[in-house]
Amino acid sequence: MSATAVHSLWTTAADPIDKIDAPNIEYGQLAPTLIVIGAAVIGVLIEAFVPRKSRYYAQLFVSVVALAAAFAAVVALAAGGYGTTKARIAAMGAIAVDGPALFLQGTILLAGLVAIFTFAERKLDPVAHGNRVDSFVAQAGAVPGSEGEQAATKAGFATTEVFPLALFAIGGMLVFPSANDLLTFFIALEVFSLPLYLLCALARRKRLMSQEAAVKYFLLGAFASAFTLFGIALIYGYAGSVSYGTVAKVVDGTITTVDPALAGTMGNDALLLIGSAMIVMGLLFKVGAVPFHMWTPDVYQGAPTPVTGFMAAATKVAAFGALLRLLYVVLPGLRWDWRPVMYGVAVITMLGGAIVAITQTDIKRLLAYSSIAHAGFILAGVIATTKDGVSSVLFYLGAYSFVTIGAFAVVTLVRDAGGEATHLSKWAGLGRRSPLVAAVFAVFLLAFAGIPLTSGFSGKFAVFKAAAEGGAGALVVVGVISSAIAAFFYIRVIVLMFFSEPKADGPTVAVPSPLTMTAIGLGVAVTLVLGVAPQYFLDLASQSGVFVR
Amino acid sequence: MIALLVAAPLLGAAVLLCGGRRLDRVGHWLGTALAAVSFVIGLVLFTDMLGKGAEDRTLNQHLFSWIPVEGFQADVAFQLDQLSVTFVLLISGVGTLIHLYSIGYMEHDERRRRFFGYLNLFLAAMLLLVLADNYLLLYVGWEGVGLASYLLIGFWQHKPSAATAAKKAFLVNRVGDMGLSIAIMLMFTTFGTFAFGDVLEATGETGEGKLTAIGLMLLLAACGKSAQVPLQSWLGDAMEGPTPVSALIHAATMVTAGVYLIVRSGEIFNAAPDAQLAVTVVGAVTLLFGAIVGCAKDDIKKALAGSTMSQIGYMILAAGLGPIGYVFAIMHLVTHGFFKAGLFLGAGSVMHGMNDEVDMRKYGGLRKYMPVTFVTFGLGYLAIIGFPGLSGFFSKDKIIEAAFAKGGTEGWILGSVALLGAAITAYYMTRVMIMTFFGEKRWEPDAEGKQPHPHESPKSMTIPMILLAVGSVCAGGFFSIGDRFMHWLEPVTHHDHGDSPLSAATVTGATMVVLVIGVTLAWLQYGRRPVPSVAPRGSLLTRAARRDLLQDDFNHVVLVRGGEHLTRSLVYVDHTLVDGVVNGTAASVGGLSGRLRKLQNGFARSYAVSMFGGVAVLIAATLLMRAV
Amino acid sequence: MSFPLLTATAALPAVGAIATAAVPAARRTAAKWLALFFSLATLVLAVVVAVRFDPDGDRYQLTESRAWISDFGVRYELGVDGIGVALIALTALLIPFIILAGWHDADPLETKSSRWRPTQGFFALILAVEAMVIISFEATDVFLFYIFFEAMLIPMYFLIGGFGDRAHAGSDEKASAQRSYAAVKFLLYNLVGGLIMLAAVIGLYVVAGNFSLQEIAEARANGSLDMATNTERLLFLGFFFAFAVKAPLWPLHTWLPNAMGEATAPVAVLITAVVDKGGTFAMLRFCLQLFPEASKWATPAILVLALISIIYGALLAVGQRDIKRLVAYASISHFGFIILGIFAMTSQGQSGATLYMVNHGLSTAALMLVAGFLISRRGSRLIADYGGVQKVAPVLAGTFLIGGLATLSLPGLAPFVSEFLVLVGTFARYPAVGIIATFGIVLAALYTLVLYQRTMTGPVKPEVASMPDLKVRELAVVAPLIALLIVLGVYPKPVTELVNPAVKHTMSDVQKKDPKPEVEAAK
Amino acid sequence: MNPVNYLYLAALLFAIGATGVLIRRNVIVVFMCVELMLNACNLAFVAFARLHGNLDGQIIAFFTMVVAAAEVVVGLAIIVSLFRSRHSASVDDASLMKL
Repeated sequence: MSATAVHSLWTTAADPIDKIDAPNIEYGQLAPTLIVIGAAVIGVLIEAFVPRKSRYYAQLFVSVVALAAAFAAVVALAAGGYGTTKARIAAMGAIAVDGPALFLQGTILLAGLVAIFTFAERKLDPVAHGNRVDSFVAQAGAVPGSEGEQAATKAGFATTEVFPLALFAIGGMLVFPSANDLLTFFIALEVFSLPLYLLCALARRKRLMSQEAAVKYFLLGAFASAFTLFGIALIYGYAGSVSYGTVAKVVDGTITTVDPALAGTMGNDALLLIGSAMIVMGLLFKVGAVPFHMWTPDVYQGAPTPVTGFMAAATKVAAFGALLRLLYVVLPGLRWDWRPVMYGVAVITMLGGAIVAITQTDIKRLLAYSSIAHAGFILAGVIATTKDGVSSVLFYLGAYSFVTIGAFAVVTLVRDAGGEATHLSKWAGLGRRSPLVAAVFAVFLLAFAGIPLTSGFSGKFAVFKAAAEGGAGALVVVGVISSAIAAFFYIRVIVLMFFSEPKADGPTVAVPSPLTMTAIGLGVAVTLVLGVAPQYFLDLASQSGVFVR
Repeated sequence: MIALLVAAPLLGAAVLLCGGRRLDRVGHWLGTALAAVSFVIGLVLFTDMLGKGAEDRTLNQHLFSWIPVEGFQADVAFQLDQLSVTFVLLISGVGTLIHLYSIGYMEHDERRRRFFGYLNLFLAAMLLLVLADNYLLLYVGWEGVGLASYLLIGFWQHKPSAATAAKKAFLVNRVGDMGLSIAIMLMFTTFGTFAFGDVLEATGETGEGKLTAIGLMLLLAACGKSAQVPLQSWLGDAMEGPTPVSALIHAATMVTAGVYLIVRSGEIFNAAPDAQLAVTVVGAVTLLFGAIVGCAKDDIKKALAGSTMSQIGYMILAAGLGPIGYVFAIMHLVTHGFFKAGLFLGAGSVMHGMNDEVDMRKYGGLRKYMPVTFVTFGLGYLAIIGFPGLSGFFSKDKIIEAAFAKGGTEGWILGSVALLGAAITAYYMTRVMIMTFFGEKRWEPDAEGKQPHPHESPKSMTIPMILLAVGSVCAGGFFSIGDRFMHWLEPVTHHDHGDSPLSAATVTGATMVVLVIGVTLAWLQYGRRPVPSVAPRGSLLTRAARRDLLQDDFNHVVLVRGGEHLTRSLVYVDHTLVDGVVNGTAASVGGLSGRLRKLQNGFARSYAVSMFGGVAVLIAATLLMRAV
Repeated sequence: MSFPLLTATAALPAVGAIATAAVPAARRTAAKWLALFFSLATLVLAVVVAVRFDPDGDRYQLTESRAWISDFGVRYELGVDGIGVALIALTALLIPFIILAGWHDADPLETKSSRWRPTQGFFALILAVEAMVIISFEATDVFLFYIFFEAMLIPMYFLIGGFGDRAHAGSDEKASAQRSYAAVKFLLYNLVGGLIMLAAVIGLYVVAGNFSLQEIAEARANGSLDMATNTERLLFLGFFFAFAVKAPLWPLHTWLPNAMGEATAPVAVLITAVVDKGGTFAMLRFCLQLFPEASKWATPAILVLALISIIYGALLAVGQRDIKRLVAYASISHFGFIILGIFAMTSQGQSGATLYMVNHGLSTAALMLVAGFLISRRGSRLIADYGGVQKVAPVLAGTFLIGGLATLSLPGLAPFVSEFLVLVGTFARYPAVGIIATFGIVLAALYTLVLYQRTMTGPVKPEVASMPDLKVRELAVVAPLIALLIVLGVYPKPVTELVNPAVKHTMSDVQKKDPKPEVEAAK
Repeated sequence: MNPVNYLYLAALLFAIGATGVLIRRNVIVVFMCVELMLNACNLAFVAFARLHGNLDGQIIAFFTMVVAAAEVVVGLAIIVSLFRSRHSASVDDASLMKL
């Protein structure tokens, strides 16, 4: 018996593996994400290898170039028709490249770019030991107020890791709204969440609050993720697949994946309903909808203000994008189930955010509640379940994110001895002391309030119109009522700034570098352009309103 | 030409009021001249008219379309007929005289220029009132004279009493104006027009109800302007104005506008007997009311104001009698214009000499010091009480006759009231005469301690008084002989002799008897005995009459107090209730906010609880949706 | 395409606002003259509009139409009818006077050099309001109208809250708190109204698919656009609510006394004489045209509210102790008349209402601006602080009196014509309503004369003894207004001719005919 | 054994984890409870994979583990820095920001 023969006694030859299908990755179509993630990796390498002195510039350079390049890639893809006629599903079904995805990616990238500018601002905080400092802690590991912290400050340390962290987060956000299966969806969620948790903890001033914000955000975020994941598991159980297309077909009843023998246990719609509720809950957590909003004010207040602005803008865009895709691509067959529920969520979110905001005394918390109310308005557009609904939400998100970043950028300018002066009483009479800054902030507030000729009005009109057309007229009425309530607190801030006498120990307004100025200027420009001549952008949003399936 | 009548004084008013101090020295002459211009134009038009046949004496002039709106046509157009030309002459004639008088009377007032401006404004408005060919334009004049009256009563604005009186006059008149505007609206909805000609021709085409309503509303207007009960209360207070104003506006012309309105709207009233009855009742009541008030007042001007009210009561009464009385109403109006203006100017002359003292109890024995005033005032006195041969005799007598001629119980009652009024008139006018010009001097120094030095007034004042006295004496006779006045007006107002149960001679006799009784009573009370310089307490009626028969008290309690309470409570309501609802909503949203805010307690675990609860609700709701 | 005259009329003050705002801090006077220049230039353009407008021509003239936001079905559509022309002319006319009257209202108290430029801001804001008001009078696109109807709140808000009477300026904390309360109240009331209207605007889009007034009205008329009864009513209520807040109609009026009381007199005039007209104008243009059936349905309720406004406003005016609040309540009463006229649905009523808008603007401007001059001299708004002013400042008192007489609608002055038309028009259809409204004229006399008596007559109070009479600038503000009041009182034909065809159109929109006089009807 | 029972177990574990998050005070324990929830999900995935007879669920489980690991890294970093500043591991102590 030959050795071979002996061998064959207890082994059998498998089919020879003559080929493994190499996954077909459309690098071109994924370029935006890849560029950003790649830059983030480079950022990590920079941290490791570039001397401390040059890191800031290197990181800033890499981040800006990467974001700009990614944005260019998005534009190129859109110009190439990937948003409309050539919309497709790439990366073996994991990523959708279509209108909403490109529109949102573009928005996220621009918002991210502007946010990076505010991250890099080093002219606001007073010079410490001869080093210009940004909003971030010198050394995250050092105990607040300890000698170690002072030493780190003295040594000119800087947490330049914020740039790669932000890039990772942006990378995750780019994937999130374009994820085409639940696994990618979940991974993207974590990829953008984890860096944000860290970013929250890195404030230079008021570090205890910053750390507290990070802990709260992290714990609650992880808690929500767990629910999302469990929901994914249930959907998987229901459909036997996590691919959006397949799940949608199963929900529709076009195909059946469940073994008939198991139909008693698995063909149960309860799995689907509970699972989708849990996934949606995770998304509602990210957008800050009532009753999953409670982290928002604390985290917005505690996080470094540039991070708050970034989170408030980009997270919301990404999360709403994912929500739209989930509801419009995966669960349209369930719309009679989820619409009433989302309706309710939208109502309490609009009202809750607006009502609680009235009694806020901290500008960042105020803006947090305002962002909750806005989440409610956007949900009104989501509920429309029409193509107009999609495009109105896209438009709203684009308009909103720039106003938000701009507003938070203005918040960073108003400072006193303890850093940013975020208590509202400190803002009294700001209009007299620095009319320009106050006027700019007033423009942002008016946009938040939805006053005509600002982007806020165009956006609000778009979503309400979509909602009304979608048959949610009552929601529109609730929407205008909560807008009225919301108007009250925006106006309160304006009154405070312009009609109150300045206090003697009031804050000073720092003169920012061109970076922040760009952020604010862009915010104002977008606010006014989208308010006065929104047609081009509405067209864009409306062309981008079709999902690929 | 007709427009010029109005334009001349209007120009005067504009120039004088806008001209500034430069015109201070010539302003009064300018004003007087323009008034005279009006009078001359009036005379020219009058003689013109005399030259025509009785039927085509009406002149029309259409100036321009005033408010052209779909389905609504209001024109600025004038109509000059016998009735209006009578008024034009009275207004511009007496007006010119009083302008003249005022030059002297207001000599020491630094705002004399303005006074003449207001007087000219008044003339313009009054002429517009009588010349308008439609009710809306009449309304403009109507309110215009109200404005002038307001300005002139309150001319001495630094006196709070004058300002209050002016305001009161305007307000009470506004109530009347409301009547006029409702009447015009009724005409518009009924006839589609409010031009005299069109409305008055069409009265036959609508029901009596509508016409009665229009009539009553016109009566309300007349009550306001002519100080008839129940809107009479402003006239007494209006005496706060300078005396020439009282003479011109509150005796001779403006207050008679109500009579003009009723006579002008004769066709409406003729077709609405109920409204007519109301007119006579108002006239009769006011006739007595004014007379009684006139008996009790010690203020010479207020006594005369009471008299004016009473005399206009006569006119209104006559106008209410319909075609029987229209002519006599207007005739009495004209003669009254002469003698009452004369009396007021006389009173003004007395005051002028007595340091502006108005209390008759502080006069006495003035006849020697002011002979011209005494004589002219005396002639006016004789005219008003109806001394035979003087103008009041003719005009008043005719009204009493006409009242009886009304026939039936009504006629008896109205006639008796008119007779009684004549007696009281004789009484109070004699009282005024005696207290002022006869008896002992009861002069007292004025507030600044200046002893009065009564003297005759300057020429500019006495000449108008003399001219008016001449009018008081002759006008009645001139009009009545051969029923001239009746024939003159008949084409406009028509005339009906009625059916008198008493002969004219009987009525005249009765009038003479009551006249003697009234004069005698007054002489017994004031001529025989010295007049106390402080008023005795008097009977209940006297005290009430001194207070205008308590009408002001009624107004004060019901309207002023009630109004104050109403506005005050409404201010409260506005603040607490209307505003409160909104503020309350805002506050409750704020409160809700405060409570919801507490949920945000800073503990991550409680946030997690809310999330957990949220997801539970979310799941439950999703499942529930499916179950439903 | 011909020269866009309407756009230019609205854009000129906007350009003026920007230019004025850009004047450096130290060149205050230059800013004032610049603002005055722009307001006068706008007046010239408005006159050109009025001249070019042909009363016998099309309903909407000088029209412009451009694509704007096609996604929302919105076009940039402008066009004026007679009513629009009249109100644009009023606005353009009043603004120079407002600027002139407020010449010193915004001079900074401290000469300290700062970047705070109140003067430039004040005049720029006034011009901004003018631009927005004019374009909202011109808009024939509902959305376009809405945008500016709402947006004008913001500059108004700053004008009310930012600039108080001289007497109260400076360190007086309480006054400043009251002022910002008034400003917030103004904004919130109007914003709530506007937001509710927004819901209706959206609803209209859902129903009609576009915002073009003409298209919708046409479609409604020829039956191609059918609204369910309830839908139409709800939409009407949404629109009407906003207009009723702005007009303001009882019980939504309480912001006006606060706003007018706290704002400087020129700004108060801007509110009541210009901005608020947007509300009544829009009732006439949008409520009646878009929702004729619902308008008729709501008429009884609206008439009652208007009546309450008339009487209630007048009674409250009587009870006021503050001159400016008094004028504010008087305005509420007058707006009651305007609304009454609009919803009486007769030619006379609607012509009267339109005339009323113009005349009320003039009369209130005259009264309020003189009141402002008075207040700036004594530094108090309380009636009780005055007395005997007539003696020391006769011209001021005289002009004040004429303003007051115009307010009480004395015949011969412009407001009489309009008030009488409104009354007649109302009476023709609803006699009882007309009669009750007539009580308003008595009350108007009461509050005006009480005000005049208490402030101007009586013994001279020591505090006013040295009060100077009107200055040339102030006289230049008041005299033309008074002249206009008289001219339009005697010869309102130019305005009525402008308005008549527009009213005819509106009447046919609501398919109402004037009630025939009884005599004619009988035939 | 019926694979469905694994699902029940997964649900039970998930519930235990969630309850732990809600009632435990120590940050580390809370965090461990979250991990427990994630693992419950993993169990569910695997059980479903078995039921469906495809591998997707199992693959997802691997991914989840990686994510959980990453979460641990980030979470512990944050928790440790918080602990060092406050010398307390109670979640409730971190409540500076409220209302």
